[in-house]
Amino acid sequence: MNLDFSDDQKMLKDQARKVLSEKSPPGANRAVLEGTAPYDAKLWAQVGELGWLGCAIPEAYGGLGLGYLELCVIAEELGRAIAPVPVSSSIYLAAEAILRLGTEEQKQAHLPRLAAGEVVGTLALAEGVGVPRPERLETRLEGGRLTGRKIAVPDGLGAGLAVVAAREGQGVSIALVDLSEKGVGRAAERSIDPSRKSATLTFEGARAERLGPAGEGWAELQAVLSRAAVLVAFEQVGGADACLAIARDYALSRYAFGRLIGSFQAIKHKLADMYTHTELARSNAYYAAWALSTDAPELPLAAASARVSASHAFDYAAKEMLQTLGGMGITWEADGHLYLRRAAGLRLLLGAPRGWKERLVRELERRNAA
Amino acid sequence: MNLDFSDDQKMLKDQARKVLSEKSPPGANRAVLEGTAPYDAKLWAQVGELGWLGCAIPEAYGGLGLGYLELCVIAEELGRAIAPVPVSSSIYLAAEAILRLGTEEQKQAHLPRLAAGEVVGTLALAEGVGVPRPERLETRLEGGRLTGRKIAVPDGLGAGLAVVAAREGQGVSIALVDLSEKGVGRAAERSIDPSRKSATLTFEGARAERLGPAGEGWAELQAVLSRAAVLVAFEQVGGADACLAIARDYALSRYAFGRLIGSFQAIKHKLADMYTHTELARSNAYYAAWALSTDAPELPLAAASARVSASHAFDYAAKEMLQTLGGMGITWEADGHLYLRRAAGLRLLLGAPRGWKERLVRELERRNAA
Amino acid sequence: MNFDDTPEEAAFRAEARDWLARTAPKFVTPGPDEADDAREAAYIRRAKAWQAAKAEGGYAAITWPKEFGGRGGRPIEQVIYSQEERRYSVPSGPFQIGLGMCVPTVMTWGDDAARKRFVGPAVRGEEIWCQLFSEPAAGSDLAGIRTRSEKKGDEWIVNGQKVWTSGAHYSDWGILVTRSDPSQPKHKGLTFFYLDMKSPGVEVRPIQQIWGGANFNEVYFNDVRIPDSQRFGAPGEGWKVALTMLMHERLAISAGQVTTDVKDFFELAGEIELETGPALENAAVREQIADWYVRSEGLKFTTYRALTALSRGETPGPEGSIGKVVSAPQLQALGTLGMDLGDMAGGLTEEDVAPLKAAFQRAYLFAPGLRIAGGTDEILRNIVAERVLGLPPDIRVDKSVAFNELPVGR
Amino acid sequence: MNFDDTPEEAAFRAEARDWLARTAPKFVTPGPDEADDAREAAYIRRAKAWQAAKAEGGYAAITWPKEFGGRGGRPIEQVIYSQEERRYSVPSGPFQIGLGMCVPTVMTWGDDAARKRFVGPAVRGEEIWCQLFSEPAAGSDLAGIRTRSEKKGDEWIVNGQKVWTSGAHYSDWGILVTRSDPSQPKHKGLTFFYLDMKSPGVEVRPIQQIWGGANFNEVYFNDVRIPDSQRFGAPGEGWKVALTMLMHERLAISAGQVTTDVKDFFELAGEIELETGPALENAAVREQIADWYVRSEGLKFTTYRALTALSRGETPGPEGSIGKVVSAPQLQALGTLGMDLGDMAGGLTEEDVAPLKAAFQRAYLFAPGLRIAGGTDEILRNIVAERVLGLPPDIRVDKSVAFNELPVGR
Repeated sequence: MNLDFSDDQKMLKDQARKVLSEKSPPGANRAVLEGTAPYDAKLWAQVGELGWLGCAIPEAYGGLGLGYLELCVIAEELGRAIAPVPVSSSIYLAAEAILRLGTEEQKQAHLPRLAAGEVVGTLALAEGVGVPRPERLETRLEGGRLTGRKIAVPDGLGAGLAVVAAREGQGVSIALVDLSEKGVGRAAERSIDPSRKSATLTFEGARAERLGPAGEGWAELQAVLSRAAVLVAFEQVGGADACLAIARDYALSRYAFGRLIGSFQAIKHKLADMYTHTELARSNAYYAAWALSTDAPELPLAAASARVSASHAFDYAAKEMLQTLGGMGITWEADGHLYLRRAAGLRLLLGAPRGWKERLVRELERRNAA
Repeated sequence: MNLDFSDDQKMLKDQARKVLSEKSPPGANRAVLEGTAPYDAKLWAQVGELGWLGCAIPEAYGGLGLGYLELCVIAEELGRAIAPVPVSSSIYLAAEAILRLGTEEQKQAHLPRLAAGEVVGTLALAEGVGVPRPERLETRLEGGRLTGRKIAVPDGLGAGLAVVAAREGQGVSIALVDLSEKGVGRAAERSIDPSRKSATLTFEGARAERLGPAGEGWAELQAVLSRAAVLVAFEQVGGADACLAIARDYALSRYAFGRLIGSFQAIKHKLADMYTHTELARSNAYYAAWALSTDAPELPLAAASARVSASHAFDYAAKEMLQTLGGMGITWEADGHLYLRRAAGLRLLLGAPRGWKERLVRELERRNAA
Repeated sequence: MNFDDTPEEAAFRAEARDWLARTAPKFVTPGPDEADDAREAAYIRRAKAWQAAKAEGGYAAITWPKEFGGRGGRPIEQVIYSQEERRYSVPSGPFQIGLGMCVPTVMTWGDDAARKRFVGPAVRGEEIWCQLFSEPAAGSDLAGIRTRSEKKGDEWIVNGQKVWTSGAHYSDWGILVTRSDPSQPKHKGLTFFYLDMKSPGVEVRPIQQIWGGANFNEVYFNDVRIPDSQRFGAPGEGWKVALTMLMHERLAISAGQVTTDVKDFFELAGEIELETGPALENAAVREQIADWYVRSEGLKFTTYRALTALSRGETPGPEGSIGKVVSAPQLQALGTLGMDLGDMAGGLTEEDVAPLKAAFQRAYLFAPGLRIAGGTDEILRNIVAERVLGLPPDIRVDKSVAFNELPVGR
Repeated sequence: MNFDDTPEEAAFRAEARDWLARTAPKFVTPGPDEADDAREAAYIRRAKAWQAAKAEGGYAAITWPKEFGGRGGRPIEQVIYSQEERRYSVPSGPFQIGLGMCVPTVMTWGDDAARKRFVGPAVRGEEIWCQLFSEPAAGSDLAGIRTRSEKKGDEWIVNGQKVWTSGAHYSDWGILVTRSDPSQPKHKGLTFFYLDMKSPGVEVRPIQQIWGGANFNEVYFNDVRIPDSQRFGAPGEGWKVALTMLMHERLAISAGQVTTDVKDFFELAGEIELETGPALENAAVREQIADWYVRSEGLKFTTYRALTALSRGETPGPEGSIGKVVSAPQLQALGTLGMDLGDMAGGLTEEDVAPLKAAFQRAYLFAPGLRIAGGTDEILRNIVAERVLGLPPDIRVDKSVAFNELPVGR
């Protein structure tokens, strides 16, 4: 039985934590949140230099080729630090899509730049509010030209390369677009978590290459989302853990009625519940990490479980952390809301939990039928 | 604004409470629960003598003709006393069905006996586990003869008269059967709340009269269930209130760690939540009582709201009352489980909350469309 | 049972409705943009004029005795008037705290001169009041305030900081609780004052909240001088004053609840598509709507029950204390699940994209404050448990200890 | 990461599996019908024989030192053995408390003579032990026990009542905590003993539980005489003994968790019809399944993480303490919602009608006890808060007061 990270992986994690506690304090998140920059460029450069972006990208394509477990521990620390950098969009989504679906040429062309952080990638799927469905996509890929409009593109304001879901013929294909091409428009969007800036992207016959076979992109997209769900779950677990630590610190330093507020059962039990939800999420995430790292057939089920569990844990932890902080928590100048916003951002990033619960049960049915 | 009972109604309620606290202590429930009698015959006789059964039955049919608000306050007290008598089956269901659907002759024949408690009525609908649906009923009414099998008939073990849903032609009719007729079989059932004994009824060509028009019984049945839901909600509110009182008394007399357990926030907040759920349920029940007593078009929506709210309140109150009682609560000889069982019994009596939530939203959609 | 007015109530309602129809439209406001000083100043001017008109019409303080500019009316009449006034978007906000809490305190604890000086101008909208109570280290534990007052001759010198003071920046007068003797146990060393908000040494700074609003303030006191004649109650006896004031606050807050709006969610669910089809056809969405609906309706009819008591001339029971502890967490859930329906695009706050002009995103950011203000979820459960159910108070370790010997943190 | 045994673990597992395959089938039992005395007696005989066989095979006390009849094995080996044993329905229950809690206490606190006399017979299944701890007035507050012991010469006279004693009716020996000095504060006046359960004056009465089981007992003591030589620890120092015993209990209980079974609900939902069609097609049912599934899986993998630590020779972290506080309320919800799927017929407990032989109805009645036994939901949250998160203990008012001056109720 070995459901834990190795000593080397734990060392990498400690190192990441140390680096981020210095380079990505809450103030770094706030600076992006309150500013107009799409992300923290300096932190992004450092993250690239440390090799974290290329952690799970093979050496042949400019990565370190360490593996997904290593990327998981880094994700947890990025989540804990609510780091204002586009790792999830660029690595978990764009690089993964290229790695899985790209031709050798495409991999050679794009992965080294993504691994080095020279370009930010993203995945553009939603075209409106509601759950995207293949038959309702209006963006079209025709003859290597992309036309349509995508909203809420994560980290879209700073991205240079987009993986885009588009109709082609009767099916859905995945297009790869250099966002500096002619015919690409970009508009900043306001959102619940401005510490990573999404954007609306418009394509008017923009040049695009196809990633993977024509018309069969939807299932592949789901596979990419599943893989990303595991990594985002680690970010969420890290975020939840950070909220618990903040609430605990406050409960151990704030007095009311002559006692530490952490001595009141209402607070103690609240924090115990935060701990419980977070530990359950962590355990589910570990299992999903195993499935991701071994490409196990259990991956879709494990990823959905991890995402549902971690989305709930971070949501609960962020809200009850604010509640523990009392009036302090609801001021703009205190840091609590940065976590509340990130919790919402990550919860929605790959689609809301409702859809993942549906996937989960579908996987259970499939397993049962087998 | 007048969303409260009148002074007269409150007096009736106080009187009912006094009578029941004497005649229907928890021991009365336990005697039926542990015994083989279908209900507490002595209490039933008293309830009949007091006129409670005929409360909302017109004087022309042997009732007192007071009205539904009066029946609501009595229902609350029956619920508080977890009275082991078949009032809900006989009055809220059977008498209501006859009152709404019966011919003048049928009313004259049956209502006076139901009002006096000379016969116990019931409504037989379910034929298996799961939600009954008209197209799946197998019990048939043909040429005045009933054939089929009904399970979980509430108070079925002691009933003498049954209102039975049955297929007739392409539709569903409602049949009225004297259970002493030839061709009627009856088998006792074990259930979660044996303080009112359900039964399986089998009909093998038993003589039956139709109640209301042929083939149009399903919608009428829903209307009867809606009306009953209001009255059962009052029983549930009474039951929840009783649980809160038991938990409160215990919290104010049990010491742990040198303090009354009622001084611990975990217990205080639990009881505050019990109170909150119960007050919300009470308020919803009051509104539904208004709708019932005035036959308002809002009745289906109000009844569904009252049922959903009250089922939740009693469920929560019963469970957390047991939790407050600790080890004491889980012994057979303590009374806690009598309430837990009744909570389950009433929750399922008219069908589980899930179906009522569906009705509620359907009514909202209807209102919105109008 | 019915939902009708009594004949007297109906007459009063007709009269108020008529007066409002004639008067209110002149004062209707698009609401303050509080980030914009100029617009706020205009809003305050409009609010003062509206209050003057209400005083003129006899609706400024319906339940107050006539000698104080009131109408000597019944509480149910105040409710009826408020129901009718709510049909117009009139600027009543700036006077709620003054007329709801501060001036009643003046009436109870002030001398004749103070009553004469302040009640009239407040009722007529000439002066706005604020309440200087909460502090950074005294939120749920209100008696834990640290703002110091020291007597020098006929004056008191005040130093310290208040927080969460609504409207401090446009108020003329404030009611202030201070600690005059830290060597006494916490409830014994408090002293109450009122003061001119333009007094030298008073500094008001707005607090920006996480949902963007800034209607609260921090108020700093640097050697502020207050004449002893502006003291309420005896020195050290301020807790008694506080208790009457808190009683007024509780009434005011339970009257001013935000109602969570399941209708918004219902509407959204009718418009939006999930993977499995329209959201409103999804059984989980439907059950969620039903659960919220029965809670919202339960609260509404709980209010109706309280109004019934008022209408009968009775005092409403303690049911009202459950309102916010139900509605605030429900608003929070509404916010989250409303965003969820938007799925990947659910986090957008652009009003032309986010359904209902981003109402759910706003709820997500506003609800945490609602769970805190006017009593946290936890304090409200304590109140229900203690005042309604009669359970024992929490064990108190701070009752008989000198205030300056109590442990302090942040 | 993987879910494999290390080579050493695999070797041990193979060996245990082989031994079990050869030995266990002879002892397999249909399980006790505890309402039936004759069947229980047969069950106990089978259990003793099985324990003897385990001792013979070297699996009776895997982690104990060889000198005590153990194998000197690693904790992970105990886990592996238990996993393998669980494949057979063998009668291990009656020895869990004795070997898990009582005999370890004998080993820690008894003298050489006691160890020599008791450890061997317990390991070999010749003697069964029970733990006489809880009392009607001492549940969550274990130190609140009132059973009196008074020293007379070389003996102690014991009077009082214990409750929730598993297996008292078939136990040979019991470990007993008493109050020897009520004038001391509650943790100071306790004294521990062991005693022959056939001692004159010991009376055992079964407690019927609400789900029908009766595996617990009340035990009454009427002038029971216990030799002073059967005392553990110094008089008045019993709390120290209790703490070591409670530590063993916690380990035993967290190992013996009931797993809530969302699979049962999934299966039921696949069979049952709702108004809107098959239950498993209902989105609300599906979300409920997903929510339960991720919690059950979360607990399972939390256990795997603890096993990983054991396998590495480390001590598992505090994660294990979350198990029951998650699984017990979930079992309760499963019971209710499983019955709900049956709708109007959901309350039937007839095993031929109620799905899964009335498993949901049983869960509904069993879960309340699970939320209490071995630490209530509330106590477990306190434990997580204090031991895992390091939050302060509750304010204690009973620490320095003489026990007989503490307030009493029921």
